[in-house]
This record gives sequence, C-alpha cells and structure tokens, in this order.
Amino acid sequence: MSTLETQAPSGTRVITQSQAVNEALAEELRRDSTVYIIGEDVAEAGTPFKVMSGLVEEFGPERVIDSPISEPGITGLALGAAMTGMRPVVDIMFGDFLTLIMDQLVNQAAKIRYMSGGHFKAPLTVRTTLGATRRSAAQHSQSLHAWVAHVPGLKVALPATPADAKGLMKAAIRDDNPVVIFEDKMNFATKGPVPDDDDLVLPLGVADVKREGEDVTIVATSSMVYVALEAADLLAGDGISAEVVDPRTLVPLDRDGLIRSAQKTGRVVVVDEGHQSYGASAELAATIAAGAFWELDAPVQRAGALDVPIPFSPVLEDQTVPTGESVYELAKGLVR
Amino acid sequence: MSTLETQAPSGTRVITQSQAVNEALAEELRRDSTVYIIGEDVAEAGTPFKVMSGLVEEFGPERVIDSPISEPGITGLALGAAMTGMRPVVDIMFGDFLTLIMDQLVNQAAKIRYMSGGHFKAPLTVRTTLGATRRSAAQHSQSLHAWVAHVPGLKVALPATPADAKGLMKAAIRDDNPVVIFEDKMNFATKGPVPDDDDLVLPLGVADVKREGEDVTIVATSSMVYVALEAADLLAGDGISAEVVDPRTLVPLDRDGLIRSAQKTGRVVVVDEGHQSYGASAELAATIAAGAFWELDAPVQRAGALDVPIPFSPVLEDQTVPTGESVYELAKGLVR
Amino acid sequence: MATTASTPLGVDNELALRMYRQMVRIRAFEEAANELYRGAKMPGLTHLYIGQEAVAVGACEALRRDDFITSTHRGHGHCLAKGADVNRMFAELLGKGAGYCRGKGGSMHIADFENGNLGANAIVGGSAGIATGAAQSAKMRGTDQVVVCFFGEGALGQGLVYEVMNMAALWKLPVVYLCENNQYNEYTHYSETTAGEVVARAAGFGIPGEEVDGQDVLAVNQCVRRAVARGREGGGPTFVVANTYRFHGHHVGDVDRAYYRTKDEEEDWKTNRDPITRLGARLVDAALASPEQLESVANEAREEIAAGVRFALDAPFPAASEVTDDVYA
Amino acid sequence: MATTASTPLGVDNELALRMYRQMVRIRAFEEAANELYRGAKMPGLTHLYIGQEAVAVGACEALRRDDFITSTHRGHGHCLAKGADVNRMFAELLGKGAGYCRGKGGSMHIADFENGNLGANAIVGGSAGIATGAAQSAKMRGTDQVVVCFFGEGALGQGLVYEVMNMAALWKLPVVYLCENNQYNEYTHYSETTAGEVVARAAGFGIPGEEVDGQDVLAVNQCVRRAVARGREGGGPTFVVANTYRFHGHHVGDVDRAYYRTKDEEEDWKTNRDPITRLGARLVDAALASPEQLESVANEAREEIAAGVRFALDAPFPAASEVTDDVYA
Ligand SMILES: Cc1ncc(C[n+]2csc(CCOP(=O)(O)OP(=O)(O)O)c2C)c(N)n1
Ligand SMILES: Cc1ncc(C[n+]2csc(CCOP(=O)(O)OP(=O)(O)O)c2C)c(N)n1
Ligand SMILES: [Mg+2]
Ligand SMILES: [Mg+2]
Repeated sequence: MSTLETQAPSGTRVITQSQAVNEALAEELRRDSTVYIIGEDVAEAGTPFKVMSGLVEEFGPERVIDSPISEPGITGLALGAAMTGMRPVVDIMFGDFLTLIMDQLVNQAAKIRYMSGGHFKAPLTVRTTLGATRRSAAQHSQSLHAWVAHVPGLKVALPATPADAKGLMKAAIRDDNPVVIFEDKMNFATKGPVPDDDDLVLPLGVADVKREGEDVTIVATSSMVYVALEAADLLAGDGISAEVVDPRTLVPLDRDGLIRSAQKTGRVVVVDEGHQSYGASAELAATIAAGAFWELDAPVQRAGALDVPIPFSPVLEDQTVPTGESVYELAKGLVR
Repeated sequence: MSTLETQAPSGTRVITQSQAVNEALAEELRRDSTVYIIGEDVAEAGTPFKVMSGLVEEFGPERVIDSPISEPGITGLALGAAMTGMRPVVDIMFGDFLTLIMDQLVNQAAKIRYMSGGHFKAPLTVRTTLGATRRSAAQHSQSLHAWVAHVPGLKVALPATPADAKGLMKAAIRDDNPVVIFEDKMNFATKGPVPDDDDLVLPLGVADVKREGEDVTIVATSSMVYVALEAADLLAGDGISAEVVDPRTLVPLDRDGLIRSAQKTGRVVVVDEGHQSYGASAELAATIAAGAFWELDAPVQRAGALDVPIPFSPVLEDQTVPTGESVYELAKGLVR
Repeated sequence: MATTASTPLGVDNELALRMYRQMVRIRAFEEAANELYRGAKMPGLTHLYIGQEAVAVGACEALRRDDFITSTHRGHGHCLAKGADVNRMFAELLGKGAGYCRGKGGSMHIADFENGNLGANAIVGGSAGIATGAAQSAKMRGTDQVVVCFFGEGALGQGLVYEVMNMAALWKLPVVYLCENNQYNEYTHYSETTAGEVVARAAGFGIPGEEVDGQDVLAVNQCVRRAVARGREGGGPTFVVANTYRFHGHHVGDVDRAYYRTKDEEEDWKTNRDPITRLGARLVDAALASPEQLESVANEAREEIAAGVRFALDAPFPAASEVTDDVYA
Repeated sequence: MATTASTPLGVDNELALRMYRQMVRIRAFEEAANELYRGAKMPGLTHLYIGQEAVAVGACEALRRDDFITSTHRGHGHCLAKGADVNRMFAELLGKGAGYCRGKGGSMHIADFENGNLGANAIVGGSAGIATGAAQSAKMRGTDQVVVCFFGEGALGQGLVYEVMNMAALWKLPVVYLCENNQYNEYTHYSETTAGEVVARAAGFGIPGEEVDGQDVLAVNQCVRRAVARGREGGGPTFVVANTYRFHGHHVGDVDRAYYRTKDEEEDWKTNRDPITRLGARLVDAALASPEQLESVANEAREEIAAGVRFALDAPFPAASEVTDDVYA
C-alpha cells in the first residue's frame, strides 16, 4: 500500500501526521481507561509542537499529565505504573533527551519481563522525535533510534506517513512491551490519506513497499522515505526504476521483506537519518548484504547523517542529512 | 605484533590485564599532574576488581577520588574539569551504568568541541567494562560499546590483551578528546607480555592482526579475540588457515585494515560481544561487505551476543555469548 | 494488626512474635546463602541482609499483601518479609527453573508478583521510579494500595531519587521512601559520600522525614505504619531513614574488610545492636516468650531453610532453549 | 569593585552605572534578536532574556574575568554580562563564520572562552556538572576561581543538579548555583512542577540557600558577591534563588500566551518590576545620573547593537566544507 498520495482515496481522509498522532492517542485514551499520557507541557500546551492539542480538554489532567522536567523520573514512574496495570504513554519532547532515560528504559523497562521470568510486563509507549534541519543544533537534532533498537526487550517504530503514524501509535499503545516510537519533527505538518477506521492498528514488524520498482531498492526509514521517493523520481527520469521499502519498525525487523526486494533488484541503497557509523543503516545493510549475497550485483550503499554533531548554521546543517539528490547519485552509481 | 604469548619475549614482562591498566594509570598520574581519577570505590578499595590497588597510596585522595554513587554527576564534573585544564579519568564500575551517563557523555562531552567551534576541548577518559558470563545477570553483563561508537566526537577503545590495555589506556588519557575504554571484566586476570616501556602509547585507529591466516578472516573485538583464536585453532585442525584481526578501536576504525584482510581471504566472520542486532558487528560487517564486495566468496557472517537480556542461570547465560566452538562452526560453514 | 498500647511491647503480641520469627527466618536464609556461596554451589555473588532484618520486617509488617514494595541488590530480606516462599527463592539464587524468575533473575532480580514485590534491582536507586509509578498507578486505579521503596543510603547519590520524590510530593502519591542507612556504600563510609543530614534530604521537596533505629523492629514498624497510614489516606509520601548495619561484607566475597572498617565497630554492632537478640530479650522480659520458645522458633526456621536449600539443590536447571523465552510478552 | 556603604545605593557608583548600562545592552540585544527572528533573518528559534537582566548582570558583576559561568538555552544575557562581544554574538545567532562558535553552536550553545563562559546549554540542567567540575578544577589547579552556574527553576526537575550539589558540598567547591525562578517551565507554572519551597532545595545537601529579588540588580549583586566570597575563601557552594520573570514568550515564536498566563500578570511585571526602570529611578533619585544621561546610555547601546546586527548580517556563512572540522581535537 502506498500511502503517500495527498488526494484522499475513498474511505480515507487527508490529514497531517500531527493530527494522525493526535487521533491515535485520543482513540486509545477513549477505548482504554488504563491509557494515560505523561510528559512536559503535554496538557494545556498540547506539547510544544501542538500534537496533543485538545486531549487534556477531553480527558482531563489526570490522564494527560504535565510533568516536571524529569525525563528519567517520568520514565521510571511510567514503568512502575505499567507493571501494575496501566498503559502509559511517555512523551519525551526531543529524541536527544533519550540520553537521560536510557537507564530506566534499558536497564529497567526492557529487562523487567525477562528478569522476572515472564511474571511482569511493561506495556509502555515512549513517544519521541528524531530528525535534523530545524536549525536546532547539536542537542536538539539527533536520531538515536539505533541505540534503542540494539536493546532486546524494546520495540522500535519509525512512522513515515500519517497513516503509519496513526497505525503504529495505536499498535504501540496496545502492545504489551515497551515500544519507542520516533516521529520526525520535520513531518508534523506532512499530509497523507488515513483510513477512516478507529481500529487502524498496524502490525509491528511488517515492511511497507512505498513504491515498486525493478532496478534498485532504496530502503528508507522515517522521513528518509520522502528523500527516497524524491531520488526515485530522479532515477525514473534516467529510466531507472527504483523500489522504495520502508521497514516501519526496526524491532521487530522484517528482514525477509528487505532481502526479498534486494534479491529482486540486485542493488540496494539504505537511507536512515541516524549517524551513519554504527547506525541503523549498518544493521539493515549487513542484513541485506548477507541475506541477498548471491543476488547482489553491487555493494550495498549506505546514506546516514554525516558523522558530526549536527551544526547550527544552515549551510553546515544542510550538509549533514541525505537528500533526494545525494541518494539519487548513490543509487545511480550502483546501476551505472 | 601478536601479543598473546604468556611467555615473555625479551624486553617484555608477562603481567595481567589488571596490572597493565594499573601501570598505565600510575605512569600517567606520575607524568602529568593534571591527570586524576574519579569514581566509586577507586581509592582505598582500588575498585571492586582491585584494578587500582596502590594508586591512592601513591597519589593521594586528591587525585584518586572516591565519589558518591552518582555516575551522571561525576561524568559532568569530569567534563567541566577537562574543559578547564585537567585530564580526568572517570571510572564507571560496570558498562551497564553507561545508561546513566549518556546525557553527559553524548550531549555534553562529545559535542562541546564542535558546538564551540573548536574553542573547547574535553580530554576526558571514561574507563568501564563489558562482557557477560560472570553470572551477574541482565544489569551487570552488557556490552554497550556500539552506542558510544555511534556518537561523533567520542572515541572508543576495546583492548583485548594486557599490552593493548596498557597502550590504549595511555593513549586515551593523552588524547584531547573524550575516549571511552571498555575492559572485559572476565579478562582482568588474563596474562600477556607487555613491553618494558613507560611510554607505551598505542595509536588509536590501527587494527592489529592477532594471528595471520589465508582462508578466512575472523574480525574480533575485546575478549572475543580469545574466542576467535580458539576458533582459529580448531579450524587449523581442519586444515583451514584463519586470520584474526582485532580493530582495537571502533572509533577511529581502521576500515582499510579490515577490508584488506577480507580481500585476502575472501571470507569473513565478525565476532563482538555486544548484542548482535544493531551492534558493532553490523558496522564491521557492513563495512567489509561493501569494501571487499568484489573479493568476497561468501556472505559476511556475524556472531554477537544473543538478542536477549543476559540471564542469570549459567545454563542460560552460556547460550548468549559466542564461543570458540560456535565461531569455528560459522567460519567452517563459509569455507565449506 | 492494630497497635495496642496496652500490650507490653506497645504492639500486638502476635505481631511481635511474628516479627521475631520473620527476622530469624531471614537470618537463617542468609546464613544458608553464604554457605551456598562458600561451597561454590551458588553462581555469582550475593549481598547478605544479616544485621538489617528489623528494617524489612518492621516495614513489611506495616503493609497489606496487596501493597507493593521495591527492593535492592540486598533484597532477600525484603522479599522474605513481604511473604515470599523460601523454596522458590533459593531456587532462584541457584539459577533453577523453579525459581521466582525461572532462573533468569538470580539474587539481584528476585521479584514476587503474588506478594507485591516489584523486584530487587541491581542499579543503585534504580527502583525509585518504579515504586513511585506503582503509587501513581494505585491512585489512578482508585485502590488504596501503598508502596514502600527500599533503598540503601548509597542511592542518595542518584538524581533519580530526587526527581521522583518531587513528583510524589506534587501528586501526593502513596509511597514511603525507606532509606536503609547501613553506613556504607560498598567500601566507603557514607559520610564520605553524603553531604548534609541524611534525614534532611527530602525536606526540600516538601516531604516529611523521620529517622528511626533500624535495629529496633518495633520502632521501625511503628514509624512505617504511620507513614503507610498517611499514604493510604491521601497524605502523600514520607521519607524514613532507618539507621542500621550490615554485619557481613558488601557481598559474600568481601571478607577482608579491615581497610574500610574496624573489627571493633563490627563487634559493637553485632554484640549490642543485633535486632534479633534485642527483640528476643524484650519478648522474654515481657514474658511473651520463653527462651525455649525462641529457640524453637529458630529451629523451625533452620529446618525450613534447610529444606529450601535441598529443594533448590535438587531442582533442575531450566532448559537451555528457555534462553529466548520471555524477552517479549 | 569593593562595596562601599557610604555610596548612596550601597554599592560603588561606577558599578551601579555599569550595571545599568549592561542591563540596557542586554535588553537592546534581545529586542534586536527578536526583530531578526520576526524578519526571518535568524535560523531556528531563540529564548529571550528580557525581564531577567538584573540576574545575569548582578551576578556577573560579582565575578572576575577569569571566573567561570555556565549558561542555559536562555543565555544571551549571561554571555553579554560576562563580557562577550556583541558582533560575535549576533554572528553566532545568524550561523555566520565570525560567530563565537563559527556558526556551529547558534543561540543555544554560545560559549566565550576568553571571558570564562563555558557555554549555553540546550539540555535543561545540563551544565550543572560542567560548572561543578570547573569549580573542582579550580580547586585542584590551586587557583581561586569561582564558578556561577545559571539555571532556570525548571532545572530543579533534573536529578543531575542534586548529584552535583552533593559533591560540591562534600568537597567545598567554589560554585554558586544560581536558580533564576522566572515562574515558568516553558508553558507550565513552576508551582505545578515543583514541590516544597524552591529555596529549600539545597539545604538537604548542607548548602546554604538564599532568596533574592531578581528584579533588583543591586540586591542580586550583593547576594552573589557574598556567595562568591564564600566560595573563593574555601567555604563551599551556595544556592541562590533569584525571583524574576521573562517578559516575552518562552521562545520568540511563543506569542499567544493567554492559555498559560494572563496579560495582567505580564503587565504587572513589566510595569512595576522592570529591573532597568527600577535601577534607573534609583540612579536618578540618588542623583547619580540624570534622565538624559540614562537616555544616552540607551542610545549608545542601541547603536552598538545596530552595528552588531549589521556586522552579523554582512558576515559570510562558513564554508560548507567546515562541517567536518572540530569534531575531534
Ligand atoms: C548505578 C549503580 N552504580 C554503582 C553500582 C555498584 N554498586 C552496587 S551496590 C553499591 C553500593 C550501594 O550502597 P547502598 O545503596 O548504601 O546499599 P548497601 O549495599 O549498603 O545495601 C554500588 C556502588 C550499582 N549497582 N549501580
Ligand atoms: C532535559 C530537557 N528537557 C526538556 C527540554 C525542553 N525545554 C527547553 S527549555 C524548557 C523549560 C525550562 O524551564 P526553566 O529551566 O525554568 O528555564 P526558562 O526557560 O524558564 O528560562 C524545556 C522543558 C530541554 N531542553 N532539556
Ligand atoms: Mg549502604
Ligand atoms: Mg523558568
């Protein structure tokens, strides 16, 4: 299913990613009284990005809770609540602040089920952001999803479209495990068709082919899907047919889906906005390079954020993130 | 240079890894009055692993400082000190506690030089551990070096032998950047020859061939070097000649060194004790798969820790870490 | 379980006797754990609770079964005091499938869902968030459950503790922060790591603090009872500092302790401030029990523990294939 | 810089006039920054210091040039007060190569090595460790430098702050924790996020706390002077809470504020508690300056600022290739 049209096919509405997330949260708050939200400025402010506007008005301050600026603390609280019957959604305003919650997330939430031999569960959703180019500099521009994906016990979702954002958020909330869901903050206003379905729950672990093609596969995560589609358009101009595959979740990872596309096209570029070295792109590339080894006609190429802290100055920042043009060049180099 | 003999070649002494680290710290404390150590139970106790025995006696409690149990705090303090003329060594007792210092390490230490346009430097060493099989369960057995390696601005060293432990520690302390050095806590008592040289400073970013071979390359980090050597012995029994390459530092990474060996043998297994998915092994494998694409005769195989929290029970824990036998099987499968 | 002033010890006689028995059981359990270590029958290390029994027992006897606790690396005492089964505990310590965590947790992660023990924790201070969240959950779910968060004075070094205290105070959550000041952070005296007065640490967050003799189980019980009642009635969190001492090493392998504390100090505590001896003497003085009765309590405990050790030694290890179970729900 | 009781305002006249000028410069700087944003000439967002000028100025005028400060996301005031150059600041705000950080830091990371500003910080509370470490370094290096750690009351939510306070107290480090309570954590009143009394937050760590009117630059200066003297003499850390108010939004884009605070409240602070108006009135009352002189101070400031803006607008961007410079030393 390609969900990138901005014309609404029947049975869908075109809404922004922000609205899609808002709807997902509202619907889950409505259907399950154990769901609640905790975070900084989530209530009256509706988050600084206004993603949660209206929620506190409908659900009250007991279920949409403004917290102190205590990321480790609220994550720990949410875990304790999750272990005792609640389904918290923790809002971590910027993905860069994951640095603060790693102990509670990794040593506690990720492991409690296993360490307790399956006696506890931690149905906890952490909602946060990734992505640069907002001119927010090094501490507000990181894409740290690779860290989370490296930790057994955690699941990781990276929606690229409004429909995926809604469906993955609802799936995350209903999942009995800790799920970290990253939204690209540059995409809050991005529009797309979302099915009219208040039970739009996407399965975690199923890649989505955002565009079909024959000559080269571009595996792209989060907003890099748009970059990949742009590259695919440019490639089409050269008569090269590119397939764009979005894993949608890094954990669980649809390894077969990625390998299948690679086997079909024989050429692969992986695009992910995390830093390139030791990033998610490495796992995706290594998986494909091994899994489609005999079918590959060229080395798997990777495009991640440059291995530098994200700089403030626009002329510098624009160098750090893959673009349609740069991915096009990489892919074209493979096809020759 | 193969440094794995326990017989001392001339000009060397056979000492334990723990002694090697102790010597490195003592020598650097002696030669540079801005060097100091801060951590929990580093002074009179000499760390719970006794790695620092004798240091407080020689250098006093002003330079070997017992701290409160405040990992984020001591990392922050060390950064402030590093920015203003000191060269702190922060002792983080278990690598699992890196979860607590990620903000100070990643958002502060790693970025201060870049964010300040090169005006500040942060000559800070974080000494910590990795490795399982001590029956210490999920919160005391992790190998989280991949997280650190993913962050531009940080360097990462993983010594496997006493000589490397000494040479890399001294290099880390003298480096003007934050360096995180991981010691495998199962190897503190491991012995090896260390050159009689109080200026044993290894360059960061140079891989070391621990054993030369022709048929298959085993890239191994930290104590996995011993696992790789064991596998190489087993392979030799089958007439297969394995080369064991130890990157020694993940950042900077000697990509050329790894690719060169892969090009020579055409077959590669990467062994690293971090969890396999989204771990350091992915970067090493992806780098080699792309860099030696045309010379590879088989897909690059990876062996990391199983993607589960490390369990307590010995029968379970022993399943989680690559062994000589399991690496031997993987490598043999490649050569056929 | 109501406190009756007319009873000789100021608490219900049954309760006093039960607390004696519980302390004795913990002591016997820990001695057996030490033996298992010394006999190389227990994998890894463990942290003994000997000397601190009055804290866990006094506190847990102030709780209902459906109240929660969170525990620490030094957690056997808390676990037993909250009602856990000796067999399943020993089995866990030995990594057996019959253990509370099917062998996956070991000593540092024992949890007991049925009795509201949300788990030991190997991260110092690591459970403060869980405890506070369980309290928030109790409030949100409209139960009147209370949570006791046990931690050592070393955990006062962890910022998390203050973050959650602030929220507990803001939202009047039913949680008791119970700091067991056993004087040492591993091998360092707490005075070298802890500025100011320990009991003052919560006041800045608007949380009342109270200090109690952690070797006096009756005092601990009274104190925690007040704090629990406060929490249950919507009065919010309380900070309790119980001054106590671990008689053994930081962990079972810590046997040469002279470099960080004197034999004299250890002897003083063991001789003059053993919580079991103390309560025993008071029970005898008040004619609530004879020395023979106390001895038989001890014998029963020893038998129960011996049986538990046998159970655990005989129990099978989990199947190797279980290693991949329980990662996800 | 000594305080003289015989001067009409209780401080050196020169100092009073300098503080006036510094506050006016900061105000003008921030107004220009707002204009740059509104004119779409500044990339990203920025957090204005308008209303809080007395805190930065009062504090920094209690410091020597070789003393250190650490700053926050709302850091222009601290930076200017510590002696930074207007041109290089504006250049940084616009991402130009001539900026303090060569365009790599921007508003939230301005640092000024020459004047001891260890940097603004976009992680709330994130610089508390750096400040405390700089103080430890000063002590270890045997200088008598002192550090002022500026942070908003929102940072009291971050555990790190308490961890480092504990160490500062233990080791008597020369650091002043200066909490600027401007009443809001972004869009939430601090009373909804902060339990207990703000000024009491450090007492549990054995650190004296003092509250001061953050709109009175003379009071701030006196208060911080005492704290700095204490630190310099080996007396250890001090916690200072300056009550203040940001006149504008949380950041330049926060213009519709009615949902979290009233216009009346804003007007009250602007009208009755403007630190510049206040000091101006006192200077005139004490005949230390005429209204005309104050006006000419303002004019000079405006000119300096206008020139700085021009400098920055004209300055070139860094070369794209500089993106990979400065990652490692
Ligand atoms: C965050 C963290 N840092 C360090 C350790 C290592 N460690 C284990 S127990 C301990 C001392 C704890 O002291 P305290 O909290 O007083 O508890 P006690 O051992 O005295 O019961 C330390 C430092 C740890 N487990 N977690
Ligand atoms: C750790 C962290 N959490 C959240 C944020 C987002 N944020 C930026 S400023 C701010 C409010 C800070 O309030 P305060 O400390 O009072 O400073 P003020 O803005 O009032 O000057 C928040 C929550 C952040 N930058 N860092
Ligand atoms: Mg203790
Ligand atoms: Mg504020």
